[in-house]
Amino acid sequence: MMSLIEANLPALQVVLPLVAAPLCALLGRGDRSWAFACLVTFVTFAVSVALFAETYAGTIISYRMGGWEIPLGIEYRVDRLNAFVLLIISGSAALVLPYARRIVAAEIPAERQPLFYTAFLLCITGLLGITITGDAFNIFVFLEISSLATYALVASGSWVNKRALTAAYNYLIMGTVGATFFVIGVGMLYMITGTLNLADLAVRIVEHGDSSTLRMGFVFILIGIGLKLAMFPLHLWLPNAYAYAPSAVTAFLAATATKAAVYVMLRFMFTVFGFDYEFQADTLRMVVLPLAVIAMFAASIVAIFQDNLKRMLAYSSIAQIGYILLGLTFLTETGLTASIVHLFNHAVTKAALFMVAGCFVLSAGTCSISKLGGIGRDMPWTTAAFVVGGLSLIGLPLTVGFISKWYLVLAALELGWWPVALMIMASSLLAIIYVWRVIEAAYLQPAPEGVVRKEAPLSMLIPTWIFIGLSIWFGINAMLTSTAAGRAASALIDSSHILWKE
Amino acid sequence: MPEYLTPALAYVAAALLVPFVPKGALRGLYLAIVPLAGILIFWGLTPGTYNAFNVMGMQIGLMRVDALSQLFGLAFSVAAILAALYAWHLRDTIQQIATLLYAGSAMGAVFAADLITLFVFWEGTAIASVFLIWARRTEGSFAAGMRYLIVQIGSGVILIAGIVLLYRETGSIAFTAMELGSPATWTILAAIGIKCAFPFLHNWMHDAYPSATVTGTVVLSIFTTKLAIYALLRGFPGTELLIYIGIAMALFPIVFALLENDLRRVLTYSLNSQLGFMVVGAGIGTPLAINGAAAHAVASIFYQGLLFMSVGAILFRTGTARATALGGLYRTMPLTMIFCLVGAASISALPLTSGFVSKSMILSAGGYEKMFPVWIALLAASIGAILHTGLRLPYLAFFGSDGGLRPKEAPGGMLAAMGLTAALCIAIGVMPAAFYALLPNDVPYEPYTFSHTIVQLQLVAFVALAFALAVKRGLLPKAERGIVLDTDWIYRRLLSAILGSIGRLIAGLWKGAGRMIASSLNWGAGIVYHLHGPRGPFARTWPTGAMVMVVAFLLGMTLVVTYI
Amino acid sequence: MTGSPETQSKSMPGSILLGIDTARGGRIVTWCLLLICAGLAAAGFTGHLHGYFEIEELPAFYGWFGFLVAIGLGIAAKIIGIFLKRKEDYYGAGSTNLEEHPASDLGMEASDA
Amino acid sequence: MSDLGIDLDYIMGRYNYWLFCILMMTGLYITVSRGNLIKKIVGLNIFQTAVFMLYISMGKVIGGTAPILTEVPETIYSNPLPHVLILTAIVVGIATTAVALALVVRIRESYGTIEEDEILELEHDMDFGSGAAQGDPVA
Repeated sequence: MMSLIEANLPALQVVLPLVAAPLCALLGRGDRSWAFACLVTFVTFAVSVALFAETYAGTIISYRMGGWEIPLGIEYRVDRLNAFVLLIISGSAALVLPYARRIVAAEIPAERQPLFYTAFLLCITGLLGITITGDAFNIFVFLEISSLATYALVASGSWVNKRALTAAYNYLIMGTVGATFFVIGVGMLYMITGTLNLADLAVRIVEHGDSSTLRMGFVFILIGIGLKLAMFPLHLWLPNAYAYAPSAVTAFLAATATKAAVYVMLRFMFTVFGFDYEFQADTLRMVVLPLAVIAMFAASIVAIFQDNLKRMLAYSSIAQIGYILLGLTFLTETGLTASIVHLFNHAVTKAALFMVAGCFVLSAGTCSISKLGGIGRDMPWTTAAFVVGGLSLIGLPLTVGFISKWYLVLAALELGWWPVALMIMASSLLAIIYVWRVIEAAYLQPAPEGVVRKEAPLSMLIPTWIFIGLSIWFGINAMLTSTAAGRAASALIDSSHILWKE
Repeated sequence: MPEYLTPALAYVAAALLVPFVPKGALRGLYLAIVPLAGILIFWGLTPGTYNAFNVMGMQIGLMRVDALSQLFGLAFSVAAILAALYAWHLRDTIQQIATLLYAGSAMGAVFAADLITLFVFWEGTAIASVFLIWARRTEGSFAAGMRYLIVQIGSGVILIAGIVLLYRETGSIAFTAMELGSPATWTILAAIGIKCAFPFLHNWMHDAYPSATVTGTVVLSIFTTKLAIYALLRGFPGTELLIYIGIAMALFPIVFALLENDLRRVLTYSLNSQLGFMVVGAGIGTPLAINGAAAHAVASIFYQGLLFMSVGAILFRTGTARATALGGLYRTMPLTMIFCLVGAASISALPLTSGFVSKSMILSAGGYEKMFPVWIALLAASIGAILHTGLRLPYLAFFGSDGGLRPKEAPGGMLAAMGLTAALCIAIGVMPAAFYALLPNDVPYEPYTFSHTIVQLQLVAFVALAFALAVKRGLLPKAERGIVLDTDWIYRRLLSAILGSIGRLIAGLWKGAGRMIASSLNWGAGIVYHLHGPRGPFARTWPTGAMVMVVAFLLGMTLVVTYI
Repeated sequence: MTGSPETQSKSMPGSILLGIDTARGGRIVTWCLLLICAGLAAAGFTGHLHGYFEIEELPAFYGWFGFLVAIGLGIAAKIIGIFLKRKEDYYGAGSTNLEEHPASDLGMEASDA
Repeated sequence: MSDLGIDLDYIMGRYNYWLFCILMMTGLYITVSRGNLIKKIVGLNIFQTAVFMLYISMGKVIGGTAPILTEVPETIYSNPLPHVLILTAIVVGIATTAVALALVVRIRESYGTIEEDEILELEHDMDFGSGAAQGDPVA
């Protein structure tokens, strides 16, 4: 039995939440569906841990779905990189779901809750599927599974604020356009190589040589995934979707959705395209690099002026994605390490911050910064969590934010890109401002008259503080994450054919 | 030895426990004992680096024990004990915790073998110490503390930038002597320079120290600047530039010290000038000069601390440190006066005091190297020190025109602390050999030659005569209520005027009148707000169509780029 | 100057020095200083003074150099003060220059202020 | 002919790509230009259909028949894989359309309109109108 489970771990990772999802809908109202969803995510997380442990040493697990031969059938392929991402996704889910019970009870009518958890599980399925699969078209399918579930999840915020509906609609249009671009790109690649397996694609693209179809495919995939991961001017769907989705959903999406998309980007850029041709690096550096830098500033400045805490954090996420993309465009091992480590670090920090926002919504009924005056006294633990998370967002030493920025600056300097390094530091200063605005409101402004605010319940505080704890723990003891990220980065660099590799 | 042990740990651990120790004598004792525990950790260890480990491929070393770090560690510890005694009367838990953390950070920084550890504790001193200013709990002290914090944190940020550059350059973060020349080392020097109060970087000190609490100022005077001197001695010994910086630093504060009315500010200027001597010593860089700088730093911790303590005692009893309100206090505070005079004698380098045995080393080092301009400038600076702190300060406080105040003598704890510090100043002056044995370099030096003694006595006596005449003839600036402009004018007036107008503008925009936005578009702030504010295109909810347009446009652009 | 410090003299511990801040006391101190200076200048000639520079060989160099520099510094400070001195409220109300030290941090027992 | 004039063979030989391009652009154009939320979805559908065409046409092998097993050994089959893929994609497309339409229904219930301009105006009022409270989740 055990060996059977062990042999089918990669399939279980995806199938478990997928099968659980409809069951969840059948369980009926209330806590039963929640408890079931929780249980499923815990098991899913355990599977991820097992996969991570198995691949940590460098083994690559190749799993044939349905037993078909590899280039023909769908392959699930787990290596260090996606094991790491799987861990982030299932770990976030396992922490967000326990957190979700109280806030979901407050935000969504009881009879809809089973469906909500069903969508949640489907979303997890999709994200895990994107990450684990080794087949380009399968990525598209899972991308759409997760996206469709996400549209529904975002729209379920409409019980609180009807704007969630338009946010979800916009997200749907943009997400569909993105996914379709992606599938066009995959089609182009299929046209020239006749395969959809990522590893196989990498080999055949080299054999095939440069062509305009390849270039087309490259651009369509870049833009398609760029849409999904909210690359700067393609981020327009994100702020409203994050701001009006139910708080638990926002926390989960912020930690995982864009991260999975970043993973796909990394996978395609390095493993599939592999930089055999000059144009790939040029496009990255001429398009993505400037956009990433603009994102760091433009989005941060918008965040400064936002009054809605969730929307502010959403814009901050766009800026943080800028950092991740920046690390990618360096095309060096340190740069990639920075990206991957920031993938994790930002997931942890942002999840915690959005959870804090959720706590505010639950207790104070608002997350408008101007109405949070003096909340530091009423909700000391929640607000303290925000302060620590905010420090991590700024990148203060002893928090994870510092680790990512350290690697990022290091990578920029390695290439001798002084201005970029300076800009990374300068944009951190903007983070100080928007974090400070909240701290100022929470501690220095008087509480509004006649408002009673209780500290958030433990079921929400504990997951929040676990994320905060992680962001401190991995900030002090960065060995595990940076080693894992470094290994994943070197594996990616090795799998690519970067011409100028020393 | 456990891997994470550093003297700083003892302080931090102790600081966490402070709230649980009952206030009063027990807590006073507790605070005085902590530094002893700190000494126990490093004392008697054979030189070497302890508690080293590897983080992210960088070699961290928490405890580097050698003569230099032990000397500063010991001096800081003793000074921390004396400061705890001085603050015996204090019942303010925040200040007590801040003092421990501050002293602990300084200790940690002194024993840091690598730059990252140095950086962490460097920022630690900044953050912990600001509470000593804020603890005054007035609007002015909050603002001053904020300015202080910004400068100090800024120093840390510059330091980390320098460290990153250095790491890039050399692949090492070890804290050893550096050669000025690369951007990395310049940046690090700038960071140290801020903490060290180099000219034009000095103003935080004169802004913040007089704004702290009675005991806070004493504690502040001990650590931050001496830590910077330590860092210079460790990182930039023999850097010629430091000689010139040091001379400027020794000379320019004299004028300010002579003009100032606030006695605590007089002392910060005199401290600034004394730091100049040490910087020159570090710049000369010969073994004797390094010894002199280290010795002078240690001596100055005590005599400057003693002076701050005595002025603090006056403030504590009278509620003011303004020279114009004081005078004639010798009647009722004779012990404080005597201790102050010991401090004054030390800073004047009177034989048999600590200043004599330490300052003369730096002058001699300059003399041996035949650096005439350096030597004569330092001589002039010594004269200035005799004048403004050796004579003017006690004169204004204890003699001079009677301000009519008849306060009680300082409380017992303060007297004990001042008495012990005074004894220490004299002990160092009387037994230089024992003191010299602690110095980093093994260079024979004898301060009490006939020549040295007699010329120094001549110098002090004639300056005293000049002072007496100048007071009589009105050749010295009168003590008047008022302030003296310093470089803080740049950021407190000029910059705040500029920022104030920008701030008002933004505040106006914030209120959100569309008219205002339109009329202020020409302003940069207006433009940013217009673009990024809640209604700006970056923040607006775009129509779906426009979003798709953006996507299509970007796709097209990227295709073009790819095909080029 | 106070009205009659003598009347309180018995109760004050520092009474030994009482009168030092009168004009007569000042004169005595000045004369004492003159005597000490003369003595030290003379002492300087009793033995050879080892210096590092030739200028130190000048008779009583430290004496007159110290005297002149001290006077010079005093005058320089006076002149510079004309340009740099400002009223205490120059930096506005929220400045420590202006505010009294908060009483909570003090122990102003028996102060006549 | 090939240098200066228009290479007709080149253009005609790739007519399926042109069709794909035109359909794609039409779809995108509708999505961009129409304010009606339903019409936008129609545009999106056309856009997706363009992709289906691209995939199916690239699976075509000249002279090939539909990929259904015949008894004749030398039969040339078209590539079946793109067809399979597109079957999946069509399902995905339908699901997307369904979710989108469901959303439009809800939007119509909540806002009383499905014209984007009007919705944006309503939302702008919610943000900046009198008594507006940003970030207040209670609408």
